[in-house]
Parts: sequence; C-alpha cells; structure tokens
Amino acid sequence: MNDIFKNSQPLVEIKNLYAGYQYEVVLEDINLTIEQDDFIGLIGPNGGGKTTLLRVLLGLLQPKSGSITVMGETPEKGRRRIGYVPQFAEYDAEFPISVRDVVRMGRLSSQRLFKPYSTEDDRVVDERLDWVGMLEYQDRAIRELSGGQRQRVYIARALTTNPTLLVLDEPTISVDIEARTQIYELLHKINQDGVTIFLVTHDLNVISSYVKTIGCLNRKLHYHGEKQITDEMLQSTYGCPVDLIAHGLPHRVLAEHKGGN
Amino acid sequence: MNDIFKNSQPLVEIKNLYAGYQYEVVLEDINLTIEQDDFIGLIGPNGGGKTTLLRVLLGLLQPKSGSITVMGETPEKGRRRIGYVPQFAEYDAEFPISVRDVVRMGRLSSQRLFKPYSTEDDRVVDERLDWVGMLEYQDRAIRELSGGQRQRVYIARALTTNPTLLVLDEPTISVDIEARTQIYELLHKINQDGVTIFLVTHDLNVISSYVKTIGCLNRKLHYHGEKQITDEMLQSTYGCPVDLIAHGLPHRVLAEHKGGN
Amino acid sequence: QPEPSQGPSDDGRLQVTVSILPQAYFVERIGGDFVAVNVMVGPGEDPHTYEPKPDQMRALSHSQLFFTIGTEYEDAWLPRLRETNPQITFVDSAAGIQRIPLISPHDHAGQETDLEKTDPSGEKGLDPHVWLAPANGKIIASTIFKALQTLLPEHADALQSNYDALLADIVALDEKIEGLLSGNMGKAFVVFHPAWGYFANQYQLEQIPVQVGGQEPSASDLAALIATSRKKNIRVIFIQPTYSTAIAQAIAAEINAEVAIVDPLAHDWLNNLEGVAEAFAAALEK
Amino acid sequence: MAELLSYSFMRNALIAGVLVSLTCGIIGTLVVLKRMVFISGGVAHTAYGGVGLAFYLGVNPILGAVAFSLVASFLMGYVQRQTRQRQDTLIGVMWAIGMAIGIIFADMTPGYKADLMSYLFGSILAVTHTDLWMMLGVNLLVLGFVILFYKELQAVAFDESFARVRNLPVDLLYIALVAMIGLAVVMLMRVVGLIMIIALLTVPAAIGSLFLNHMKHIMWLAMVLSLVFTTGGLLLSYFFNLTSGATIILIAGISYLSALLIHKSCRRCPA
Amino acid sequence: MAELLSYSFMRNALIAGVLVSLTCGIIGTLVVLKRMVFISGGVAHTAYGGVGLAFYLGVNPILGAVAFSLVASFLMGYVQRQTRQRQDTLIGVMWAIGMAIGIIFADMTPGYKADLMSYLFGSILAVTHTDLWMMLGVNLLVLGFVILFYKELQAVAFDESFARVRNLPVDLLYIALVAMIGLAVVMLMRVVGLIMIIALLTVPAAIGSLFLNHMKHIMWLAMVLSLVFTTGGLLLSYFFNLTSGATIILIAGISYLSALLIHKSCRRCPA
Ligand SMILES: Nc1ncnc2c1ncn2[C@@H]1O[C@H](COP(=O)(O)OP(=O)(O)OP(=O)(O)O)[C@@H](O)[C@H]1O
Ligand SMILES: Nc1ncnc2c1ncn2[C@@H]1O[C@H](COP(=O)(O)OP(=O)(O)OP(=O)(O)O)[C@@H](O)[C@H]1O
Ligand SMILES: [Mg+2]
Ligand SMILES: [Mg+2]
Ligand SMILES: [Zn+2]
Repeated sequence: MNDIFKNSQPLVEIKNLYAGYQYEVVLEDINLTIEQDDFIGLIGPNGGGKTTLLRVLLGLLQPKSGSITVMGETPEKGRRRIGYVPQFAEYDAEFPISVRDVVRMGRLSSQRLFKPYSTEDDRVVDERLDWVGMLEYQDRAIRELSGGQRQRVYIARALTTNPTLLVLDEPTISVDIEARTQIYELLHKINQDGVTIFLVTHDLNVISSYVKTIGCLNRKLHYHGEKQITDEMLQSTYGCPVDLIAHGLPHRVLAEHKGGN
Repeated sequence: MNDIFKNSQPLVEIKNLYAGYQYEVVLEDINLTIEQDDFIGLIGPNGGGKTTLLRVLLGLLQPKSGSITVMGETPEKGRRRIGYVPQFAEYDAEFPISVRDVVRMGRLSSQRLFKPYSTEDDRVVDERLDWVGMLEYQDRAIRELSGGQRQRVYIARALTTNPTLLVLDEPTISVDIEARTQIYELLHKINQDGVTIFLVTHDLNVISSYVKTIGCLNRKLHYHGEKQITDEMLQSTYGCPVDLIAHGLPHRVLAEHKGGN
Repeated sequence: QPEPSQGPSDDGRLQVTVSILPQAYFVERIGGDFVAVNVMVGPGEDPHTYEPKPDQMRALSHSQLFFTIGTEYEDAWLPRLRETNPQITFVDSAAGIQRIPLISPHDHAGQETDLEKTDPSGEKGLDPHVWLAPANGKIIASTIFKALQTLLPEHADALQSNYDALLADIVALDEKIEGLLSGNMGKAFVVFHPAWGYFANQYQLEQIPVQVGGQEPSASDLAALIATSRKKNIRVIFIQPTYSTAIAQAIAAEINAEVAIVDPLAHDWLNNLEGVAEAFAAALEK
Repeated sequence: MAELLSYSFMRNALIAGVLVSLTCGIIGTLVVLKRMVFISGGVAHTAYGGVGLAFYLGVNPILGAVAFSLVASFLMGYVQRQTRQRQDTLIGVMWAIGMAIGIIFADMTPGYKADLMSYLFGSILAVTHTDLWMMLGVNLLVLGFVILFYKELQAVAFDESFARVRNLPVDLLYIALVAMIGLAVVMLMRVVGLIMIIALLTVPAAIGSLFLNHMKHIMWLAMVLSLVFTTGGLLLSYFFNLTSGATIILIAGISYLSALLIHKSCRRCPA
Repeated sequence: MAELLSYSFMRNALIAGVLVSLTCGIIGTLVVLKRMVFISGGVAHTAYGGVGLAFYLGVNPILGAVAFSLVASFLMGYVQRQTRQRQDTLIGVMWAIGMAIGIIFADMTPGYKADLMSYLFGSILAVTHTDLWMMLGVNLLVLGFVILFYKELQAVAFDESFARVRNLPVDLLYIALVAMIGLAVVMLMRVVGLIMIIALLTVPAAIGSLFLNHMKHIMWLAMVLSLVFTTGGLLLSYFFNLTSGATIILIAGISYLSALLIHKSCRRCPA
C-alpha cells in the first residue's frame, strides 16, 4: 500500500531511551526496533508506560536521554507517516463536526496547507469509512454518536493518512465484539498490504490471534520479538501467578490461534 | 453485606420503557426485571443503548414513556443505593484531588450533609482501596495516574457506597489483564456477599466466566434471563454471522466457564 | 450632496450643537428663539459608556454650527463627528482664552510648583474647564455671539440685545462673587476633580485637587494631601455629582471635614456659579 | 424608512452593521467553538495597557492598543502552548495586568489625559468613512485567513494533538487566530463599542451551534443573525430613541434566550 | 512605617487587604478549579444592570447591584443546568445583557446619576469602617459556607454526575456557590475595584494549583499569597507613589509569571 520506504532499514529505532514526566521517570533504558511489515502487540500493566512510549514515538513528549529515530528522521519529522489512534480521544465531544469531516482530517498535512480537498481525498475517505462500517453515518455529527461509533471514526481517520506505520493505543475500547473483530481483521489485512502496525492492547485474545511480535512493557521493555505469549512472559511482566491472569483464557487458545484468523 | 432490602421484590422493574434523546428514540419497549443477587451482563453493539439504559436507571435521563422503579422507588430516590462506575469518567482530569479523597466521595450522601467523615468512613475507604490494589497510591493526585489506575479508583469509589446494586458501564476499559481479573474476582465475591451487579461489557470472556444472567440490548432487549450465550442470541443481537463474532472465543469456553471460577 | 439642513425637524430655527450643558445656556441666551440647541453630553451622561443617541445624531445632521470647548470626551468623539458631518462649521467657543496649566496636588504638597510635571507647553497639560469663571464667560459669550451673528445676519439686532443683556448679567455676577470672596483671598479649598482652576485664578484662591490629572491619587498623594489640608485647616471637600464620593469621604473622615457637592456642568451657568461661590465662601469662612 | 436613509450617519451605521456581521459571524463561530469567548474580552482590556503606554510616549493611542493586543495574543498563545495552563486563568491574569499597566503609565504621564477608557468605546452611529474602509480591510483579512485555512482551523479547533501529529503548524495557526481576534476586536470596538463586539461575537454563533451540526453552516447563520440584530437594533433604537449599542445587544440577548427555549422544546434538534 | 500607620486610611487599607485575602483565597480556589473565572466578571457586569435599574427606580444602587447579581447567579446556574450550554457563552451573553439593561435604564432616568461606572471601580485607599464591617460579614458567610460544605463542594467541583447519583443537592450547591461568588464580588468591588478582585481571585489560586495537589492546601496558599500581594502592593505604592490597586495587580501578575517559569524548570513539581 505504501512503498515510500521499502529498504531494509527498520522503521523505528529506539536506543537506551529514558523518558517520563516531571514527577517520575516512566520509561527506563528502552531499546526497541520496529521492522517493516511487523504487527507488534504491546502489553503491560496499567501505568507501565505504554501511552508514554507512544507519545515519545510521536514526538509529543521529549525523551530525557537516549535516541529515537522514526524512518531515519526525528519523531517530529517521521511522524507524518504515522497514523495515530489515541487512547483517550482528546477531542471536544460537543464540537459540531460531521463524521466525514473528521475522517477527512487524515488527509491534511503541512505540505498542502493551501490546497482544497481533492476527489482522490474523497475516494479515500469513502473507502476508509466503509472499512470501519461508518459510511452510512458519514453526515452524522460526531456529537451524536455512541462511544464505540466514535472510536471507529478515529480509526478511520488514522487509516486515511495512508500510514507506513499505524500506531493504536487500545483502539477497541468500547467497540463491540462484532466491530472489534472487523477492525482487527482490517488491521490484519492492512498489515498484509504492507503497513506496519504497533498496537497497545490489554486483549490477549487479539494478541494471540493477529499479532506477529509481542512486547511487554512495565517501565522496562521485558520481552520483545517473541511470537507467542508464554507463562513466564506474563509472569515477569505482570509479576503475578499466571493462572490468575489467564483465567478465562485457556492457554490452548493462545497456541491455536497464533498468527491465523 | 447489605440487607436493607431482603424481601422478594425485584430490585429494578422496568416496564414498556421508551427513552432516547431529542434526535431519536434509542430504547424501545424495554421490559427488564433485576432480581436480588443477580449478576447481569449486558452486551450489545455500539449505539445499542446500553449507556442510555443506565442513565435512565440512575435517574439522569427521563424516560419518554413507560415505568421504572428502583427498589420500589423512583430512580431519583432509589439511586442512593446504587453504586455507579461511568463509561467515560466525567471528571476533570486536571483537578487537584488525591485518590483517597475521590474514593471517600462514595461516603457522601444527602443525609449527612453537615457531618464530617468518620473513622468508619476511613476504614471502608482503606478496605476498598486495598480491594482494587490502589492503597499504596492513596495520596497520589488523580491527575498523576494512568488511565487504568484511574479506572480502578472509580470502581473503588462505587464500592465505597456499599451499594445494594452495583452498575458498571464497561468498567475495565484500559485496565490491564491482571487488574481486570482481580476486579472481576472482586465483583464475583461482592456478588456472593449479596450485592446485585449490573455490568455492561463487550468482553464475552467475562460474560461466560462470571455472569449469572445475560441481556442483549440493541434498541430492544433481545434476550434476558438466559444463563448461557448461544449462537442464536449473538446472531439476533448483532445481526451477523456468529463465527465472525465468536472468533478467538471458542464456544466450548463459554460452556466450560459458565458461572464458575 | 448637501446634507439635509432643511430636514423634517427643521422649523426655521438655526440648529446648533454644543458639547456640554453650560454652552447651551450661552447659546440659548444669545440666540433666543432663533436657535434650537442640541447637547451632546447631557446631564449625568457616563463618559465611559457614552454613546450618542439617534436623536442627537439626527439633530447633529441638521446642525450648521457646532460649538466645541475642549472637554475630555471631545478627543475621542470630535474627529468622527467632524468627518460624518462635513456641513457643520466647528467653532471653538473657548477661543481666545489664555489656558492655564492643570494643577496637581504635588504643587501644594511640595510648596514649590513642580512645573516639569505639569508640562505647560504641551496641550495635554492644560486645564480644559475654561467655562468656570465669569471672566472667561465673557469671552465665550462673545465668541458664540459672533458665530451666531454670521449665520443669522437677518436677526442681528435681536442677537445684539440678547448679547448685551447676557454680558450685563455676567458683570453683575462677577461683582457679586467678588463681594462674596474678597475676604478670603489666598485661601485654599479642596476639590475632588480639578475643575475650578480658572475660578480660583480669577478670585485669587488656591485650588487643591484630590485627583492627579484625572486619575485616582496614590497612597502617598493622599498622605501629602491630608498633611496639606490639616495645615491649611480645610473644612470642606468639594466633589462633583458624577463622581464617586468614596475617596473624598475617606479624606474628609481623616481631617474631620465635610463633603459638599458643586456641579461644574450645570445647565444654568449663571445661577450655578453664584451658588458655587456661596458654597466656597461658606467653606472658607469656617 | 426613506427619511432614515437620507441621513449619512444612518447609512454609515447600516453599512457598518453589515461589515461587523461578517467578521463577527466568522470569528465568533471560531471563538465560541474553541471556547475563546473571553480571549476577545481579555485582548480588548489588555489593549488598555497599550493606550496608557502610548499616552506616556506621546504616540497615537490606537497604535498602542493594536500593538499591545497583538503582543497579548502572541504571549497568550505562547504561554499556553508552553505550560498547558488553563485558558481562563491566563486570560484573567493578562486582563488584569494589561489594565494595571495602562493605569500606571497613565499615572506617570504628566498633565491632563483625555479619559483613557473612551478609547475602548465607540458608537455605531458615529462611524466615519475611514472607519468603514478600515473595517472592510479587517473583513478581507479575516475572510482571507479563514477561507485559506478553513480545514486546518477546523482540525486544530477540534483535535489539536492530531493536528500536531499531522505536522500542521498548530502553534502558528493558534497564534494567528488569536491575533486575528485581537485585531478584529480592537478595530471594531473603536467603531461600535466593546460590549457590543463581545455580544456580537458570542450570541449569533451560540445560537447557530444550538441548531446546526457543521462549523460552516454555523458561520453562515451567525453572519445572518448578526445582520438581523444590528439592523433590527438600529431601526428600533432610531424609532424609540434608545442607545443603539445597548438596543442591539438587548435584541441579541433576547433572541439567545428564545433560542434556548425553542431548542429545549424541539424534538428534532441536535443535542 | 510608623508614619504610615498613623493614617487611618492606611490602617483601613491594610485591614481591608487581610479581609479581601481570606475571601479571595477561598472563593478564588473554587473559581479557578471549577473554571469559573469569568463568572465573577460576568456577575459583576450584570450587577451594572441592577445599578441602572436602581437609579431608574430611585433606590440604593448597591441594593440593585446585589439583587441583580443574585438573580444572575440563579439564572446562570439554572439555565446551565437546563440546557448544558457552554459556560463561557452564557456568561458572555449575561454580561452583555446586564450592561445593556444598565445603560438603557440609566438613559431613561432623567437628571444626574453619580457616575455609574464608579460602581464597578473602587479604591482600597477609600475603605471606610462600614466597608470593613461589611467585608467581615461577607468573610464570615463565605468561610461558614465553605467549611460546612467543603467535602460536597469538592465532590461537585470534581465530578458532578457522581454527586448527583449520590443525591447531593448539586444544583443547590452550584447556585449557592455562584451566589457566594456574586455577593463577594459585588461587595468587594465597591471597596477595592473590579479588576483587582478578578486578579486576586485568579492569580493566587492559579499559582497554588501549579504546585499543590490538594484543594485545601491550595486554599491556604492562595490566602497567604493574596495577603502578600495586597500588603506588598500597598507598601510599594506608598513608597514609590503609584496607584495602589494597579500596583497590587502588577505584583500579582509578575508573581504568576515567575511561578510559571519556576514550575517549568522544576522537576519535582506535579503536572
Ligand atoms: N501527565 C502526566 N504527568 C505525570 N505522570 C504521568 C502523566 N501521565 C502518566 N503519568 C504516569 O506515568 C506512568 C505511565 O503512564 P502511562 O499512561 O504511560 O501508562 P500506560 O501503560 O499507558 O497505562 P494504561 O494501561 O493504564 O493506559 C503512570 O505511573 C502514570 O501515573
Ligand atoms: N447525548 C446524545 N444525544 C443524542 N444522541 C445520543 C446521545 N448519546 C448517545 N446518543 C445516541 O444514542 C444511541 C445509543 O447510545 P449509547 O451511548 O446508549 O450506546 P451504547 O450501547 O452505550 O454504545 P457503546 O457500546 O458504543 O458505548 C447511539 O445511536 C447514539 O448515537
Ligand atoms: Mg495508556
Ligand atoms: Mg456506552
Ligand atoms: Zn473635567
């Protein structure tokens, strides 16, 4: 889908990264390489620093030390090829704007400040709206949607940017099971079309079914690159007995669905 | 735990209820009875009206027609015995307030307007904070917590009200797997102690593992009272092929875990 | 196109607009029935939210003559009124009056006059309250008389006799005030807003203002003022009706004086000045 | 009616009404949607500091006002970017500091000063041709800015952090918007008065956002409503001899309250 | 220093500073945290309408001001409850309507009106004993209200819908709070001037919320800071011969900007 960057260089390289807020260091000595065509699932406990890592990746938060390159550039530059679905939408829920206008924002960029939207833009917007099943709602105001409907609109907006790398921070929060499955199927398809995906989630079902590589973040990056969740991984990340974690989620399922659909 | 209401009368009775917003009717002809000691899981697609139903139940939205009683009273009165965890927290994320103060709010009521908090209040707050694993964060400001940590604080606050009925609107959004399991175990325990629980969720694993009765809401209440999710239930609620919905969630699991832990 | 000086409200009288009420008195006395006067800042108008009303603007459109006098509000409004009403002849009714520098309380507090501060060379440092002295009243009357005479040549005789009558009244007023105040030469009175500089000049009194160039006094200004007032044995503090009395009350409480109202903008200029002179005389004799 | 148009002050006032309506409809919509109502008030009062400084330096007070309001816009934009402070607090502080600076400079200026406050007030009945040309200029500037950057402004107003990730010049756009508001407010308040500007910025857009779901539509409705308010207010004030500015505001205010009532009893309206 | 205290106007001013600081610290914290900075401004300007009406009816203008500001508080609270309109829009509209009513009534009143605007401006140097007693009364009222309902006010400020489900009298508390703000603002502005009130309501609490994480602590710090600003400003203005109100505000403003800088370079401070 996107071949601007089809050499063997990794998309993202993070080396010895420390980052955090004024009050505390949240990320310690992170080393992470995101290769092309990967589908990374990032898990980790609450407060583990997942959102913080994404903010650094998107150039919204300056690291305290260490280096980070996004497609060979600084995050501020490289992020133009990243599509982003935030964890908590930072938008104004009362803003009078239609679904279509929100999704079309994905077509904005600093390069085309003075140009109006093109018919090509409209085609892409239609397509993405269709993908997330919101085409029929395109003229509805965003303030009249339910939580899950809004979330789908945000995913459509991120897809509209034709990203090389798609970053999603728990994107299926309040999305129902049907839509959730559709969305993951969609991510799977996009990924096969050549978009690298970096997904933060708490949903181990998803991890086991769609994800190619797994990272576990709890201040430090505990695992990265494994293709399967093992008991030890969970144990060392979450630091608690695995049978509790895996309750309701038989290990068999993990193995069975790995990488398939 | 709470025996104010130990006769055989149902906790909530909803009859021929229509409700919605100025733009559209969202709930049509809802009939629902919540019996004591039940643990209801409410599923349904996005925009199905789950949050709307809760708002009616809590007296925050007036129904258009039909009747609703909460513990024999109007929702405005009966809600004092309901503990509530909202879908999207409506609080001000920047507000300078400690975790402990937030949880202690659960002890407020119109009856004790002029009385300060008691040591009994403090004991309850300690206990609830411990239950959700946030006791060590009690003096942290809420604005310094991660999304999932905040969610746990909200659950603790709802529990602090010693509710007869606990209503949760997708409470484990951005809560990690460990905490999620802990929270559901907690709900299970509370339920066994005599608190009725009404849970909105998209998580079928939870439904199959903990819930006693299931409701499926998509404008109309399609099923209510069944103890097990069947293919037909999902199909008629979501209106799509079941194998897609149940993807990553083998039916065997549903049966296996029903009602137990 | 020529502006409608013969508009619907035109009843044959000459339409004249003035800035403030005392000017209206002069114009009415001299013009008699031949003029209709339109006042821009009416009684008790609030200069902060001052907005001309449709009636005033309509009257302005019919006016041929506008007597200015150089008050505060004119700075902001005259340029606009001038531009929207090109048919009007603007006449400065204060023309020919020797303007004095505006006094600030420091002049008294420090005993020696601080002339740099009052900046007598600049327009801004000059006292606009020219109409508040009988001597200046004569000059204003003559300016207004000449302007009306040019526009109403057919009524020259009537105007002349009106003017003479007014002048006689002013001379009588002057004598009366002279009589009232001659025993108090060199004495000081305290006013909130420094409007009475010309009056003080003419009758050799000393004006001590509370306001500094139209601004609230600072704490040290107040302290100095209180010291001066005590020394000069001030018993009355004069304010004008459109100002808040709070500061004046505070000083009065401090020096055991009372607060009295004198109005610099009253319509009946002649009787008002006489009343003010009586109030000053009463205060100075205490 | 013909009589009314025979007066050039009325003709000017009606034209001024049209020009004010354009700016207020467009800028007002952005102001209401991005919740910047008080930025306009804050900028205007900060301008007072500039008037005071101009008096002190002996230059044209309008220059001082424009300079200060532009500086205030930049500062407000910059400080908010840098500290993520609450807007209302920042504006409150700027507001107060601006006024304080004005008063202190005026204090330090020797001699008599024409009432400083009058530089913040104007009247739609005393609009001159120069004013009209100046307003036309501001209108063209505002129109050009909004037409050129409509989609970006919408994106920034709706979701800043997404706009930032898309590498849109978010800070620049924000500051330009505040500067545009500042310029419009300072220019217009000289002409039609400060309270009228704030009312005309707020009310029409607020009514629009009650009933419409698209920023563009709200802008259109807001322009039409401002026009109705200014024209209606002018006519009423003419026939009943009331202060024009206050009459225009009263009509706007009553319309807003009626709109709230209508909206409440309307089943087909958006939330 | 002793010389300074020998003037009763200075003594009164210093006492007034203390009394203002108490109210401003407590109410200001609630105002800043609940983002109601402009409610205070809005209420004060609405009061102008009351002054105009009082002039028209020939009653005491302060009565009119208090009545209008209380009515405005109730209306503001009620309309917002009922329609969930944006606060800033509502306030902007009230603000403008209040002023417009004031102007129109004043217009219709024949004869002299003591400068209407002076009801919005005061001077800390002209505080009388009556004023001091009145301020003490307002202080006691505010203190009593906040001490009695501290936990409920915190709950309502933080999360209204939870407070509602707990059956707390949310609407009543909100309206009472706005009324308290209105009363405090109207009473104090007569004494120390409107811009000083808004600055003292905003700045100390804003500085407090930069560094502290608890509402109660912010209230304490805000009271101390107001006291420092008023006393410091008074002394400075005395020794350098500046306008007192403006000096107090300037000190507050400079402190706020310094606090922002310190906060930015501070690694141990909360977000
Ligand atoms: N703005 C902030 N200022 C200070 N600390 C913060 C801020 N945001 C987050 N933190 C802290 O940083 C840590 C990591 O937060 P982060 O949001 O990155 O976690 P997360 O892994 O995304 O958690 P979750 O799964 O709950 O979303 C937490 O301990 C949190 O308290
Ligand atoms: N404030 C509102 N005004 C108008 N319509 C609304 C409002 N809130 C929700 N709706 C509409 O009501 C319907 C039901 O919304 P509701 O939030 O109850 O769904 P839900 O079942 O909770 O969905 P989700 O799983 O996404 O949270 C949706 O179609 C939505 O568009
Ligand atoms: Mg997160
Ligand atoms: Mg919902
Ligand atoms: Zn004067």
